[in-house]
Amino acid sequence: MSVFADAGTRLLVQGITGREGSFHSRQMLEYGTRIVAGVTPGKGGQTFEGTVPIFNTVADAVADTGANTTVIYVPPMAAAAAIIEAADAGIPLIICITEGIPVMHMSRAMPFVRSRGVRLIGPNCPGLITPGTRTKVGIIPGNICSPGRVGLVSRSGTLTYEVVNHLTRSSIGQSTCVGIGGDPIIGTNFIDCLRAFQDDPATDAIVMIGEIGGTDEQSAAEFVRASVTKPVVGFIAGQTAPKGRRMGHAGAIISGASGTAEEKLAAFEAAGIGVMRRPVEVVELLRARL
Amino acid sequence: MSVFADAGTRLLVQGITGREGSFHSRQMLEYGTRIVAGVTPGKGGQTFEGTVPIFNTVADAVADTGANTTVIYVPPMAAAAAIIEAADAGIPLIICITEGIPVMHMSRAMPFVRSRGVRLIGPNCPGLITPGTRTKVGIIPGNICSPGRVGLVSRSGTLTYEVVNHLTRSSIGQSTCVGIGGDPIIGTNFIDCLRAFQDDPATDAIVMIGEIGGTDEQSAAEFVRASVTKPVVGFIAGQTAPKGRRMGHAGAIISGASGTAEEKLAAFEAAGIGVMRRPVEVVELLRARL
Amino acid sequence: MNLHEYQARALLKAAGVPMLDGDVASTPTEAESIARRIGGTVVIKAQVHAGGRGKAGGVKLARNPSEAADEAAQILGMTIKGLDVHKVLVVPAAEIVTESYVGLIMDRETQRPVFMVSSAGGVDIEEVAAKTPEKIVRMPIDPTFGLYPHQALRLAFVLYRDFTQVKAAAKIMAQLYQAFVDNGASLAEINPLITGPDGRVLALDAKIVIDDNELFWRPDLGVLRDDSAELPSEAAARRANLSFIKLDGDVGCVVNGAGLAMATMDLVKFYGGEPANFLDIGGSSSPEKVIAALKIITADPHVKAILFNIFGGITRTDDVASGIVAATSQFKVDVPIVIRLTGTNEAEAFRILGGVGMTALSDMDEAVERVVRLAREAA
Amino acid sequence: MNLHEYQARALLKAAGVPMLDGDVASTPTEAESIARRIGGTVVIKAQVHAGGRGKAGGVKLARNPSEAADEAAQILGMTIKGLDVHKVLVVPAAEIVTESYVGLIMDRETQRPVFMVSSAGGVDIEEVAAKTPEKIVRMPIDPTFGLYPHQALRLAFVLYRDFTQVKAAAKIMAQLYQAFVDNGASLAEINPLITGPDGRVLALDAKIVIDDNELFWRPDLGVLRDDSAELPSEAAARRANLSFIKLDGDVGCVVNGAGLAMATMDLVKFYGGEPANFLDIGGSSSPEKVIAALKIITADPHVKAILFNIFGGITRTDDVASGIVAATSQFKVDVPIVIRLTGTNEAEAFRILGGVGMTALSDMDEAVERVVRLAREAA
Repeated sequence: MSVFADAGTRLLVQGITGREGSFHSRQMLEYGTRIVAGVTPGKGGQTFEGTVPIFNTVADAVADTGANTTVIYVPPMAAAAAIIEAADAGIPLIICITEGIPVMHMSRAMPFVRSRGVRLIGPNCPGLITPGTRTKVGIIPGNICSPGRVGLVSRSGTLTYEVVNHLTRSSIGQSTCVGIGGDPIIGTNFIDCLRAFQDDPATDAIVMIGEIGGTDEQSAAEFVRASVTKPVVGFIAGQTAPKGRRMGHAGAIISGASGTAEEKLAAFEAAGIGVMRRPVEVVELLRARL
Repeated sequence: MSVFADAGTRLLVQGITGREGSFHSRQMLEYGTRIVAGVTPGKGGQTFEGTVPIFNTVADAVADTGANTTVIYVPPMAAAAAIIEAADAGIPLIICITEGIPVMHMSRAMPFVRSRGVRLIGPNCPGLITPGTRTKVGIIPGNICSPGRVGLVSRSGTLTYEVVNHLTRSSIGQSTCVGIGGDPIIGTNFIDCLRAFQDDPATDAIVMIGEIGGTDEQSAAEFVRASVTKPVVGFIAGQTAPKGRRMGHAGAIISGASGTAEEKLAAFEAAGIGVMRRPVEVVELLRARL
Repeated sequence: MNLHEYQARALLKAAGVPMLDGDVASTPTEAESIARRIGGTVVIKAQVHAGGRGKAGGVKLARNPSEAADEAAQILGMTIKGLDVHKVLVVPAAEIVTESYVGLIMDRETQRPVFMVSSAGGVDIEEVAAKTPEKIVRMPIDPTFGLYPHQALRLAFVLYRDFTQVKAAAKIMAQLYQAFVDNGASLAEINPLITGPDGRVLALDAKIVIDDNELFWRPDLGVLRDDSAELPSEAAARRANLSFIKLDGDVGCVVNGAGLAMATMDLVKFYGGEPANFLDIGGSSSPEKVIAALKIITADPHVKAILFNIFGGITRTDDVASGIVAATSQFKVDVPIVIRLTGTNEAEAFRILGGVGMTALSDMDEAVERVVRLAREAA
Repeated sequence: MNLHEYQARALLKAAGVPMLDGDVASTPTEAESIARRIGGTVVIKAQVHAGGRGKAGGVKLARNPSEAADEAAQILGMTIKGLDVHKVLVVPAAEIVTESYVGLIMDRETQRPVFMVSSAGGVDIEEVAAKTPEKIVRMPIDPTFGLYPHQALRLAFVLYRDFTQVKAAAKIMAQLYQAFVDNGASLAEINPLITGPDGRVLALDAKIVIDDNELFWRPDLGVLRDDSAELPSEAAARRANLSFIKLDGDVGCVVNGAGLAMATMDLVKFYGGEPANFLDIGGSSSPEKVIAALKIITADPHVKAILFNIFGGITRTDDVASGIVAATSQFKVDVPIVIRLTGTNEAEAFRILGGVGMTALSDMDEAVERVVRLAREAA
């Protein structure tokens, strides 16, 4: 078992013939992911790597292959439209890797996504991976993951890999790792993932990795206090960042009194979440709780 | 009992100080309708007829008076916006009398109305009346109605009065009369009303008045056949209208093979609906079925 | 309101839809000079609100400017389906490789604009719809979100396989949708959408119908109305805000509400008469409207008797009574008038009519029976 | 991207927002001639990306053109919060009866634009928000439907009682919303929105922040960027598509991903060091980006040691390795470099580095400890 992606995942790749799309599609195939279709308008009828059929539209791909999950690698200016196309075609799970999508585009896309009742993960996220079923959707390096019973959710990309790497090296496997992305507007938040992990019988403990800016970690901590019975450990990046400066992506900005690392860490502690001061500490904190 | 409007109706009038709005508000008050508020932007703080408080916005009116139904008399170019304002303020029942609203406006307003889960009756309709509780919302003349157990639903305005008049003069009272309007895009259709009358313990029989154009009457006949156990009698206006000409409002146009009076009457007969050839026949057809 | 082809072309061109150069002419000389400017073979097309112009001889090829003048002279004198041709469109003759149909209608059922596209274009699309409906792909568009790029692309893939043509067609879909929305259309179509020998995708003919309700606040569209394309009585009625349709009978009808007006016509037939018109004075009617209605009906020499059938709701019957009194004092009405009034302010209405010695009935069947008898007696 | 007041004014003016006449000047002479054209008393306002200009002496009254030249000369020589003033805005001095605040932000929580209006305008709105939050009315707008007239009216009624002013303010709300959407803003505000003695409603000062992600396809907005308002190193980083922030420490950091970059800074501090910068080379990085990053960091004389911390996902570690090799062959790096690489294509990356005699670590803590030690040794 796992959350969001598993052995039943029939994956479509939007932008499969682009530079990023083709590179990571090969990686996903190598890892074991069942990619059933690709979409690149104008290249319908061709195949990717000799095995994956390419379609002109998502609707065609879904009709022909029964794809039930899609991952998006198209360029920023077309990415929100790609999300909408996938939602319109009724794909219940959309993972958008693309970075740099205008926030206004996402603000317009989200009401459409919600109106179709589908789940979007991202954008500007590394996707997810379920090592137990060799199902990788996105760009999380498969070789750093191992099957197990710890669920991981993170706003960050590479910081996630760092933490997962520590887990794997310490023989603590993962049920599913989910990167939710750090953009101002994202489809799936901490609470959505915490709820899924809490309900997942294959997950025994949860790691959440947040950062400065916004109030999502505080809300998530409150949700943990109220509704999560499994042990949770957490990390907040940006503890030493200077206030009022924007750090890399829009998520990492401290505006006013809200969203500092201190606040978030205090919320974690109040909710009984084990606080990691360094990424490596994830191992001992989890060991103490499992 | 009755449908949509009854003793619990707390009515708001949008456009209460306009020519039509003020005339019909007086008529509604005289009939006995509980008008709790009016809205005319810029006239907030004044009162109508010395008793009804006027507000600048629907939200203010709802907050202050608990209005649960609204009737709209504002000019065509502002009417769709008035519908949206009412839906946004959470009023669960909106009746729009205004005629001449651009169809594109309605096409844009309907998704908003549906997103708020509220019921719109109209536009371009005479509204509704429940004689048993002296509740009139709209412009149906109260003096032609009488309390009783026949429900009436109609696409037409004045033709409805004609039929109701015959009923009253023959001592056949009405539970509720609803005019749904003849515009291409309307909020509540025949089936919605048939379902409500079927479920209403105070209604024993149903009169439906349709006209040429479209396929609503055919769908309604199918619904009657499948789901209505109470007796239904029906009329179709435009039996002698020349084909291909538009008759008065957009509803009354015969496009292609669909929507002729013959087709509709055949559908009525197939569904066991008693067919009136003249308005006056409503009386004997109902008497035979009650 | 129907637009002429040349008007629809102008709106689509403003939206960016690619089409052949061309212009409208009211005289053979104008047609000649347009043909000279264009060069080569041109097509002269009658601008009338009627289908089947080609079959009626309203569309002709001209190989040079002088032929263009001759053909234009011919067509400008024609009457097609009862409508005089006042203008012709002159466009280059196109070499056509493929013909498709692209249309957008405001659909009652889905309550939204619906695209209809078919690679079987160029002919009567209604025939295609009737005989081979599977050749038409329909796609409703939620006006809240507008036409999404992937929707335009899907529609374009219905028509073409070549990706350059697909992209061109998708762009045209977006432009057509924008023109439809921006102009408050109830129908906008390109038929045919062609590809030529060079592979370019072009709109060859365009049709747009504007929702009449838009015109109130869109004077820029209102000026496109061609009064000469209507019967004078129907144009006069429209200007007076009356819904009026001329019919062939002898019983003039003035009714409030379209449903009651149709039911009245049905009842005239039922009692053996023939209605001379459909006339709906609308909901909120003033005495002026009644005067205008009486003028229009009495102008028809076939009318032998006139029926007023007014059931007051939003219409105040006293306004109608005042209108009747004012009209009959302003001009002489030579045929008998039967008045049926009931509903809002009816007591006042009866008082007003009584003041000038007129009477009114309350029952519709009684009134219709009487007016049919009076018309028959006068015939 | 922050816009200057004069740029924000131009965008709002284009959207129709009424405001006082005015223009921007780069020299005292220009300021003088603008003041002459305007006539009467004017306000000279420093155009810098910093709040509290007034308190810093960057906003002055001038009663005539010659005073305007003097004040402009003064202000054009100022440095406000570390930023040189290169331009001043010259506007008429307004007589103010009421001052309100109207702002629009793209809100994370509701995922939509949110209006904030308050009749307590003209002062620091953040202070109002903190001390008397009930004085700010917030209204989220669904961008699917846009700003509805009744929403604009409700916001306007928060500010005014006079219906003429309410209507004027509602129109301004709609114009502000349109400017916000059309320009891909993440913030747009008018502060203060004033009424003058004649009752007119006017925008007196404007602020707009554009979402950086919009700039890629909006060159018209991109040209509004004022490079002189940034540190040279930050401007260079931006042109190389790097997220870079200059800090005060001595450990240069090159990291992929904002989260890992912040965690790296945190770890540098944890081990007793001080980061010299935040630098995220982004997801899909090329060797060119690495070269640019190294150039920017080595230009800082305070940097005593450099840490690369790369965890490959979408970033290919071999690209980074190639970039390090290319950079160090192009120019001499005088400080020690500690490289930590792991993830995508790491074997190839180690091979590339090994080819030029460089080594890399796999463990982050180990790498950070080492770079901190090296920096301390060099200090």
